[in-house]
Amino acid sequence: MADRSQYPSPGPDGTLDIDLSSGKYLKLWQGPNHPGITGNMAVELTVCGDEVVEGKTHVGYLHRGFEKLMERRTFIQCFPIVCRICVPEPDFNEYCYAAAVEELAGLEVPEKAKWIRALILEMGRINSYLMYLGGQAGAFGQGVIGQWTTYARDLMLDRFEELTGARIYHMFILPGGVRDDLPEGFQERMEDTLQEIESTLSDVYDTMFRNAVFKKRAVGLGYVDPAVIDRYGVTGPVARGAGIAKDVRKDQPYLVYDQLDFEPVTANESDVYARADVRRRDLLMSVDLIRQILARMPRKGEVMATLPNVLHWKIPRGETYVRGECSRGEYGYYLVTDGSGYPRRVNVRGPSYTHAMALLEKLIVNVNISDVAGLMVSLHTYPPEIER
Amino acid sequence: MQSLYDNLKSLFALDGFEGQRPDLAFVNVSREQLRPLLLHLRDQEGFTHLVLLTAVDWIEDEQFQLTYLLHDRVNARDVGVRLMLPRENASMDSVHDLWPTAATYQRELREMFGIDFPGSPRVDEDFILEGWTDLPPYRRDFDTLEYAQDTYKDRPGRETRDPALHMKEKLYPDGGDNG
Amino acid sequence: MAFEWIMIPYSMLTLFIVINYGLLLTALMQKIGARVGRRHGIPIWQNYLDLIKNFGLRTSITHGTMFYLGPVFRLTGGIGLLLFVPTIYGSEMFSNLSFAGDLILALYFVFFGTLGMALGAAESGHPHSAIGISRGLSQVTSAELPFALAVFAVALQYQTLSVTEIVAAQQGGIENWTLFTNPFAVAAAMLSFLGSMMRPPFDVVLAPQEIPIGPPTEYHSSYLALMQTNRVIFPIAKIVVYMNLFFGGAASWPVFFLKVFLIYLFSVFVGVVFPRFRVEQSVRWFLVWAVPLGVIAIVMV
Amino acid sequence: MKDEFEKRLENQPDERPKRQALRDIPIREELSPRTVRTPDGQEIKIDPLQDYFCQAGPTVQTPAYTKIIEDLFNWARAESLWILGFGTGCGAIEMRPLMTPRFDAYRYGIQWRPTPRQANLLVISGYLSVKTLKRAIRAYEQMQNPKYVVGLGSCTINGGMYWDSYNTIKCLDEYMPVDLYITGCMPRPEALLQGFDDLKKLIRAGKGEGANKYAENFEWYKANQKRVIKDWDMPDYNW
Repeated sequence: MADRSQYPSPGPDGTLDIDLSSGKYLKLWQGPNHPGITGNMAVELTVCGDEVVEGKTHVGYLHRGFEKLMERRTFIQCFPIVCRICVPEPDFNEYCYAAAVEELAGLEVPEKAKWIRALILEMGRINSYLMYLGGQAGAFGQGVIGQWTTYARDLMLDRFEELTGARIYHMFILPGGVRDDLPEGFQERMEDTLQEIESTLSDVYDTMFRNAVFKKRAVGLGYVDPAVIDRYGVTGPVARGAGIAKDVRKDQPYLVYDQLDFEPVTANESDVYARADVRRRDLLMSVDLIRQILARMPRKGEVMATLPNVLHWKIPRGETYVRGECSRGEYGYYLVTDGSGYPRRVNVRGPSYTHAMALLEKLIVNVNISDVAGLMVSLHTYPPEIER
Repeated sequence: MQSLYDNLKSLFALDGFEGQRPDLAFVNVSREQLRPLLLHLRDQEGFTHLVLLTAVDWIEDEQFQLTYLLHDRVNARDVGVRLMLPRENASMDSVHDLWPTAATYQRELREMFGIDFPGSPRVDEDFILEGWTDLPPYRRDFDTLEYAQDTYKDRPGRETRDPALHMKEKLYPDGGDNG
Repeated sequence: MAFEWIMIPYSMLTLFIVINYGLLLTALMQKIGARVGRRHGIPIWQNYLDLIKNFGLRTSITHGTMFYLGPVFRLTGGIGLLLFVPTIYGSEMFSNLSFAGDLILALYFVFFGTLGMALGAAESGHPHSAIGISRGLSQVTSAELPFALAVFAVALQYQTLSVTEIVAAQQGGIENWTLFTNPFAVAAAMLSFLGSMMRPPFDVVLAPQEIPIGPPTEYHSSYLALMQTNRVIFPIAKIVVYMNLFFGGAASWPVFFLKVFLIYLFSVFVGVVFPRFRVEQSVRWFLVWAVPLGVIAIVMV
Repeated sequence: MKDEFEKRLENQPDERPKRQALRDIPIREELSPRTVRTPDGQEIKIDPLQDYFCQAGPTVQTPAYTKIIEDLFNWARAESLWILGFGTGCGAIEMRPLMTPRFDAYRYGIQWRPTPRQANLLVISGYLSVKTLKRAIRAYEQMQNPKYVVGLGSCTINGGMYWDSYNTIKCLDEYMPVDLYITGCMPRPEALLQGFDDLKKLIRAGKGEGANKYAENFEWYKANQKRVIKDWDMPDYNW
């Protein structure tokens, strides 16, 4: 441990007085053009020796002003752009937006559409977790894991393509239901993909989670105190890694999650390793959930409710908040309508919003420079949902 | 939820209570009442998790609506605390000491709506935009299309149509009513 | 042995062979690493293309004299190391400029390139370079320690400081190799070999996710081409030393190619599935595991 | 593409009135001119933007003098494309599959370099917000001649979905010389591979002279960039 006496002393208002001209400190920008950054954001590090004294997150490199754009698009025109908000897991935007609109417009979604929606969401969760595992290992220099998981992700993307016709932006869940029914023989092909993913995961478990060097790096890094979970608005695997069984799918079951049997995955160590392990087990749980969904889903039935003329679709004044448990935590849409044909205000609440800003800036202090990337990845932040 | 409302009603002067869902309700509160109400909800009622803090621009009646959405993890219910704010040089007292993460939301509101939160850390720094010289973009009176057109150059040959009019003249050339 | 002018073209020939072999071998190793990731990897001739491309870039930016000299020093380290130890044992053509005390010189050259690189990269003024240098020097130093111990053990064992004589002492059958006559020295040396090959778990110097990409961050076009050339010479030169000291040298080119490939493969094999240590972790690892082995080796001689 | 570029060179970029700024941006204090005390005690004035950066602009680099050498170089450049690992937009998500078993771009000599000094291909992966445009320009100017730019996705061509967004630029080639566009939202990896293949053809034919184009029309590009980037707090050409 470095000598704490050389560190800056926090002032009365808690801010550090850092005299850059003293030559003891160095400003180091991690990102936006940096392989060790998640997506296109930047962390402004002030390092003292090899340890970070202060870190500031800078976002906004991906800002497109969705919440403004949606105010000048009709409800059905909003549907194709919402998925662009979060690239690696776009389906939650579609679901949350659709659910909010349905709630305010009083639409009833057909039963089968709910099952298909749940299926899509779980598939997206698997993709996101696979990407995370590769990133987490890569942040510690274990590139080969990323190769394996991205290959498995490609297999899952094939299923997406078969179902929705697109690899990344599916635009499949729209207000009133889903676009289409499952194709012929989808269940069997999905089963093959799931088995492939499971075998990949067992390899990953052997090479990554049981690797001595990986443990040396990950165990004990980035401890999140369970007491501050709520103060910092922490949700999802980061909270579950701290031993708090907080899972929207269980607490406020949406879609068909009340008819599926599963238990939220938790761990107690609350460090990078625990979070990675929570995500791995959560991924296996998603695989199991997909099997359940495909088994219990009603064979026939409508997948789309009849919408009013979408060109003149007006929704009475109201406001609501709809949330879902995405792979990073609680994903929510706050929708306000004023009786016109356009949303009055849409606010997207992405989990990274709190993880990458307040929480990261708190955790990053006194962390070795080498561990910054690993720590950031373990919070699983996606910049697009911070700045929209 | 109703029990919660009666409980609150006895303590604070609330006007209006809308139960949107069995597990989601909205209350309106005055500016003075806001902080004690939030404290009460956080410490007594178990609404420990600030889900989001955002604003809605009701430009017709010259007001901003601030929404503090709180979540009760144990009973899995949410309550949204609504607060009306006069629109010109709007300013609100900060709650970053109750929830550290509120500072981020307040930075965004400061930048996107121009609502000031005196005392909130780093509230005046650029958050998302950089070198923004125009109106705060999320205000209703800021026209993003107009701004984009006279700031950025369009590539010639792109045409956009209002879908309603376009379909009307395609499907009903005789101008029949399709409402 | 006495110096003759004919040695110079001979050693140039050695250099030429080694450079080409190194270019191909490095690409081959990358392909092997890619196979682990279920990929095909780069074409075998990719390194030549990259070299030509970097030489063919039209502009280049300097940060001062040392910035020029950095790659030069590094290349000197590689070539010098190669030229002062016999590549092929017993062959008049390819035993290069080796002389009685060349073992000491080899030890020096192993370190020389890193120092030169440090000077050059430091002048580029990029913080990532500075961090990479501090990491690199500390790690290389700690990795050199067991190697030096092992070398002394070998020198004591054979009572000579001439690589040629050490190789000579190991001829006549595999059981004469240092690998079997003094296994602890070989073990210590191979551990330090891992540390000096810049592959996981000891590649924290380059560490693309942390300080992209360490010392060479600011190097481009022809500087980078020089460093690439060194990057293919230096490992092989080092492996030649190891081969001569511990694995009975090579009496002909095919044997040379085979042994170099196997020793190189050792580091790739270890590195391909490991994350990387933090620098203080790797230093501790060397001091805890490798150095005692070296001490034991010396004691046992 | 070429003639259209010529056409747009005719009309100067500032034919439209600028929006008047409602507030002015103060220059960051570490960039403002000031006097500092040197270690040996004397006071000196520094103007960081003038003193800390090289002020020389880009220069047009002539090809090698003999055609055969230039062809060899072009062939090598085409066969070893080093992409700057800078994910500027959502297109970056399809870069990962490109480097992994399904579509293994390394087979075609395409590699990713983390530092702009060593990269010679800048892939603008999707929409560019103004904030990122600033960084992209810096990264582009730090790359070495010859260098190439590939615009990826519809939003780099004409704004795509974000045609009315207040924060994303439309038609990228106003701000840096684009050699190739790959359409789609988002383009599939197969499309990317095809695009890189076409780029190789361009380079082998000696058409990949974007850096010289940038040097020739430097003022035009700078005017366009400064029109969009309101707080220009960096030297005009930063390498």
